Amino acid sequence: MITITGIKMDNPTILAAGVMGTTGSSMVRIAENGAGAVVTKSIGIYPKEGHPNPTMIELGSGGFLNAMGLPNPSYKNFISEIDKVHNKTETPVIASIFAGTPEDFVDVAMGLEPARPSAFELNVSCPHAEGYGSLIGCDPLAVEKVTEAVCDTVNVPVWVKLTPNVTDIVSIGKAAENAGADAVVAINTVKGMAIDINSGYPILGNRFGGLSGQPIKPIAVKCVYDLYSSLEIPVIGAGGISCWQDAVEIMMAGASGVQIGSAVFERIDVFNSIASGIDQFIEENSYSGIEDIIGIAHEMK
Amino acid sequence: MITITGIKMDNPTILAAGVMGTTGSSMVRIAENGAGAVVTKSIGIYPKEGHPNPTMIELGSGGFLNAMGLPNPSYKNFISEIDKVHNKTETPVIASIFAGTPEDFVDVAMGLEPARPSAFELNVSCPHAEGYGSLIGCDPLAVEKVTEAVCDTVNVPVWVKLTPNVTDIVSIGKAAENAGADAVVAINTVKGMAIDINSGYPILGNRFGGLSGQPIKPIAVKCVYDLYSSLEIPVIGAGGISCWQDAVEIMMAGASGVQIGSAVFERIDVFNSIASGIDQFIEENSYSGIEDIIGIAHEMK
Amino acid sequence: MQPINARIIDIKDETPSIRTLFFDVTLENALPGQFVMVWIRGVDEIPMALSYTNAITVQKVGDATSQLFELEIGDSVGIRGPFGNGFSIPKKRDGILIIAGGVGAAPLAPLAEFAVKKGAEVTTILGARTCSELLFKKRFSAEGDIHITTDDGSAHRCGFVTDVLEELNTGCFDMIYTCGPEIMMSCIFDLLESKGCLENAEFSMHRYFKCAIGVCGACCMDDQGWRVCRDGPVFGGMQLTGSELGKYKRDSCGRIVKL
Amino acid sequence: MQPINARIIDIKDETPSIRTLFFDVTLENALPGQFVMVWIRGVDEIPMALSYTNAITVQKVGDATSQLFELEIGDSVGIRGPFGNGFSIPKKRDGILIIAGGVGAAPLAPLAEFAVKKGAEVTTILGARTCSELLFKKRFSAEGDIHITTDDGSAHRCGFVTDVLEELNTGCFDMIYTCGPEIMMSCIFDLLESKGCLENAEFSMHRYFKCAIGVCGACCMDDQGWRVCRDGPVFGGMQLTGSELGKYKRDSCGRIVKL
Ligand SMILES: Cc1cc2nc3c(=O)[nH]c(=O)nc-3n(C[C@H](O)[C@H](O)[C@H](O)COP(=O)(O)OP(=O)(O)OC[C@H]3O[C@@H](n4cnc5c(N)ncnc54)[C@H](O)[C@@H]3O)c2cc1C
Ligand SMILES: Cc1cc2nc3c(=O)[nH]c(=O)nc-3n(C[C@H](O)[C@H](O)[C@H](O)COP(=O)(O)OP(=O)(O)OC[C@H]3O[C@@H](n4cnc5c(N)ncnc54)[C@H](O)[C@@H]3O)c2cc1C
Ligand SMILES: Cc1cc2nc3c(=O)[nH]c(=O)nc-3n(C[C@H](O)[C@H](O)[C@H](O)COP(=O)(O)O)c2cc1C
Ligand SMILES: Cc1cc2nc3c(=O)[nH]c(=O)nc-3n(C[C@H](O)[C@H](O)[C@H](O)COP(=O)(O)O)c2cc1C
Ligand code: FES
Ligand code: FES
Repeated sequence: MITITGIKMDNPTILAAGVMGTTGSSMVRIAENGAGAVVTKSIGIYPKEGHPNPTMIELGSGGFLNAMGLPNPSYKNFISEIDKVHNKTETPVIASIFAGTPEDFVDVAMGLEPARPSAFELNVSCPHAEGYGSLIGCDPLAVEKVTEAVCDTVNVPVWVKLTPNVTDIVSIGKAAENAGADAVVAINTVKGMAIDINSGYPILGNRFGGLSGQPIKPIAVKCVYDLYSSLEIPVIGAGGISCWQDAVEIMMAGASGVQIGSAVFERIDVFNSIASGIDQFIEENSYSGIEDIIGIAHEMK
Repeated sequence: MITITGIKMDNPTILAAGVMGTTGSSMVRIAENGAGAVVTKSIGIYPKEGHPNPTMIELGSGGFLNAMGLPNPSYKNFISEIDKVHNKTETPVIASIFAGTPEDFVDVAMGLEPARPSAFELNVSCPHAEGYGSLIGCDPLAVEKVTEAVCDTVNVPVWVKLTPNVTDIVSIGKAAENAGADAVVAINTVKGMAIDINSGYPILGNRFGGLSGQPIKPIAVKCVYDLYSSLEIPVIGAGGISCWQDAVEIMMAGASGVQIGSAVFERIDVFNSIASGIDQFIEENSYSGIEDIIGIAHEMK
Repeated sequence: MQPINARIIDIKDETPSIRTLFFDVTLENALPGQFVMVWIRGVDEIPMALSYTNAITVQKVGDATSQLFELEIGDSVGIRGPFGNGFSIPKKRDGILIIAGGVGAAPLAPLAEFAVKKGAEVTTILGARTCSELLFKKRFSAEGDIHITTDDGSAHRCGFVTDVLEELNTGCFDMIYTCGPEIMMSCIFDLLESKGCLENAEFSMHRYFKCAIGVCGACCMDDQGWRVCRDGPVFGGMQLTGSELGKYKRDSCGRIVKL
Repeated sequence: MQPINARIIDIKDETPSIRTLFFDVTLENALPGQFVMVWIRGVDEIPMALSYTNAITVQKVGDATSQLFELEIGDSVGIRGPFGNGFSIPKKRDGILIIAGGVGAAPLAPLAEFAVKKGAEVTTILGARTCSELLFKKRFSAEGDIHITTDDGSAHRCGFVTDVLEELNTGCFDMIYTCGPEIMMSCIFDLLESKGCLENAEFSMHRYFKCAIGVCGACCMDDQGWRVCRDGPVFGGMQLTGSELGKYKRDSCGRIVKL
């Protein structure tokens, strides 16, 4: 049992936003496969189809490119999906939300409050959604405004999800912290692109997208490490975590919890196996608990 | 035979800076293994030992982390190394240089002029060298000043090597272009880190470093694509190119030539095999030449 | 995997609204019931069953499928796959029943052929709106008994595949496989449930696919959260008990759409 | 590969300045002559030959090696490897000559043992500064004839390994292997060149290693650009003809340093 921003979780594995999080029943399934908490697909004001297919491809060697384009049924249609998770499990649900302005962020958050999410995760970091996402997430001032607006409105913890596609992720993290965020999540996908050499066409319907999976783990570890150095609030790690060793590594860099996205491609019970791997590691290495390893890399000099 | 910024090369493959480029004889060897041109290790004013070991590790699945720390013998001691390449091959040598100020950049460039490099490549993008590298490369104004200073001094083309670790690589590329650069090279390594979970120690002597190899190819393709959209000068691609398909892909994104670094790990004659693979692709697909595929992805809509 | 290039080497008009595109690539190891994502460059990428190891059979219903109808021999598409699980393989001497409705015959024809090769005995119920739309009649006929129904009675029996199914002694089949319009599969589901045959039945489902590799969650079905692209598209009858089958699906936004 | 954790399970003092560290990991498939990068966390990472499949034998010469001498049983280091090419494997009934100087005996002792296991006959010339610094005398003696020299004459013959080599009929050896101070190897090189035996000779070289995987170029030798870490550390005599051997090497900046 661990606690992150006051939310009690069976273990530090968390389903990452946008993966298997569009329906209540798939989130229930992930919870049953061991996730300590689940983050929903990012939800907005209006129903949104997202980008045309191809929206996601596997690149081989554990990497993926996606440009879903934030498809979502709108917060109105999503309340019942969250309700379902509450009805069937005890697992905390974190509602990921996105919008183009602080006001719209507030509307979505308020709209989802009836579903009693355990926290809100502000997606200001999607690298391929025109007008949303990293347009905000690259600008400390914009992040501050959005975060402040939501923090002022809701009574649950607010997590802010950061993009690595910036010169200085720490300044963005600090902006979130100063505005009242309870945690930051790092990282969202890394801007990337693939071209079909047979035709010359960019493969993704949106032409470019975000890189996820194993290739980005070293990038995520570095971001988490830097954020942990400079922030007071917890950092939650994400990016290429696919086995318990990866989870331990990013926790040693400073992550209080680990989000897992692309790795469900390999196995949907990756949560169970990572959670028990971490436990075993803690025990075999005579640490007294998970807290012992969080940020430990900073002490090794 | 192709020409990039006036430099005639047998083929578009170019040895990337910092890989097998510390001695004349190893550059000769790379030339003999088919490289159309070679870029030297980045050279500075004073001899520099670089960071303590470990300086480079293989991550598996084609990825590498390095933090060499720009070890180099200083330009004075490097002239003879470039001379050797001229004596033994016809292959163009591009001198990669780094420094902390425009004045020092100029000193290094002038110091290396006796070695008659075919071009200078300004390394303003090393993610793990205190005070050099990306400290400059993240700031359009600093890039402009350095580029201008060198362009005003030397009589050969100037290439500017860009870092992907910025919010907007295009603005940096434009700064270089405006200051007179003849080409940009994208990308240098992506900031990254790995931690040894047995001990909690960051593995690299410098704690963090730069990610190279296959994992960063989609990032490089996207950077090249964006730069090609906005710049008039040629873009030279680098980042995870390890087979002819990769080379064709990044050329379709807009690269006039391809730099190859980490892939020498697999085979040192990767240059030969990529060059002939490109030729065969051009022929089998009835393109009239390499120029036909450069940037072709931009037309596919 | 990234899409591989598939050049069209032959085109066969199967019915007025359905044609088969043959490719220069063969997915040797594809199982009957697996699908590919077909990328019409610059347009869309859509799921299509493999109707042969080197072909898809397309019904023109909207934008992407219409674009597929514009393609000519020599043109190319991108192909990712084979994806999904496929039907379970019939055993030697098994008696199996195939129920195909409309373009749902596409994954079932190779199953019929595969089953007979394995030594199973195949009976088919093939249905379509109208006579000219009966897909793969010859292929099914060549593999065993066939019962044909048309909604408008323009050929053989007028009515639905379920009419035939109702009359058959389903108990004598080791496996029952079906693919077709959801409303048809839903009726079959109810019927087989009432006959207590769900355990031997498999349904090939359609849902809106985005990633097609089991990550994004777009295709998930209630109530178990099955991913149609990955855990399916073929589901055993028991897996679908209490599911959304026949009741609703989700559109590309993830919104519930009543059937 | 990332470093694996190697815990010290035993420590053996071999000479006043040399000790062997035994690990709880065994690199079963390592060939004699291959090396590992030994990471003393927080300090440095340095190349070390494998003197056993689970051990390194370290001479204290500077910072990192001194730190290795501080380690105790139960302490750990990180290990990457085995790297490099290793010596070529002697064949059955081959007569081979091993010439070891100082800590250069480390990769050669396992070679002697391996060679005898393969059915080869081993003669060793073992040299050291002084009697107490003779490394692995017992291991070599157990595998065949041994000639011992000490620079100061404190044991056996006073002089250098080359004195013995000069007297031996090198023509009767199928292979000659050597590792030791570069000045020694350089003398051996010249001698074997004059005797026309370079084709049968192998030299295990030392250069400053950074990446150790053949990418950075720090360890390259003139004139062929051989990477000592990857194309070596073992080179055939012919490969070294016209090379920098015995003349100069490069420091960690890449500067030429005369020997
Ligand atoms: C596993 C599977 C196998 C299929 N096999 C075949 C086949 O062999 N032959 C055949 O003709 N059709 C098959 N389909 C259906 C086919 O994918 C749709 O007819 C096609 O996507 C329609 O695209 P459109 O742009 O022409 O039509 P649209 O006008 O875009 O849509 C018409 C309907 O097609 C469906 N559709 C559209 N896009 C998708 C998508 N990305 N994923 C799933 N459904 C979509 C939706 O239900 C939509 O309402 C299969 C579907 C699935 C899921
Ligand atoms: C392939 C190979 C196998 C070796 N095997 C052994 C062995 O079995 N036993 C043994 O005692 N020694 C061995 N060495 C030498 C050993 O690596 C050095 O003695 C050690 O690195 C010295 O480190 P230091 O910090 O103690 O000394 P320092 O004071 O740092 O340096 C002393 C000298 O050691 C060398 N050195 C330092 N760092 C490195 C480095 N990263 N790579 C290469 N040389 C370096 C330099 O020549 C330097 O002048 C081997 C070297 C190589 C290249
Ligand atoms: C298919 C897909 C959809 C995603 N959608 C969202 C999203 O809606 N909101 C969000 O904040 N992040 C989204 N992400 C990013 C992930 O939550 C995660 O930050 C990223 O993928 C890195 O983790 P991973 O390597 O474990 O996948 C998505 C990722 C993928 C692969
Ligand atoms: C060991 C190593 C050393 C490098 N040193 C330099 C350097 O000195 N100057 C520079 O501009 N880039 C340097 N780079 C970056 C490469 O030139 C190249 O931009 C990057 O590695 C991406 O290409 P790759 O994936 O083909 O290796 C180095 C890369 C590696 C792996
Ligand atoms: S379409 Fe993405 S999980 Fe099925
Ligand atoms: S040490 Fe890097 S190439 Fe040998």
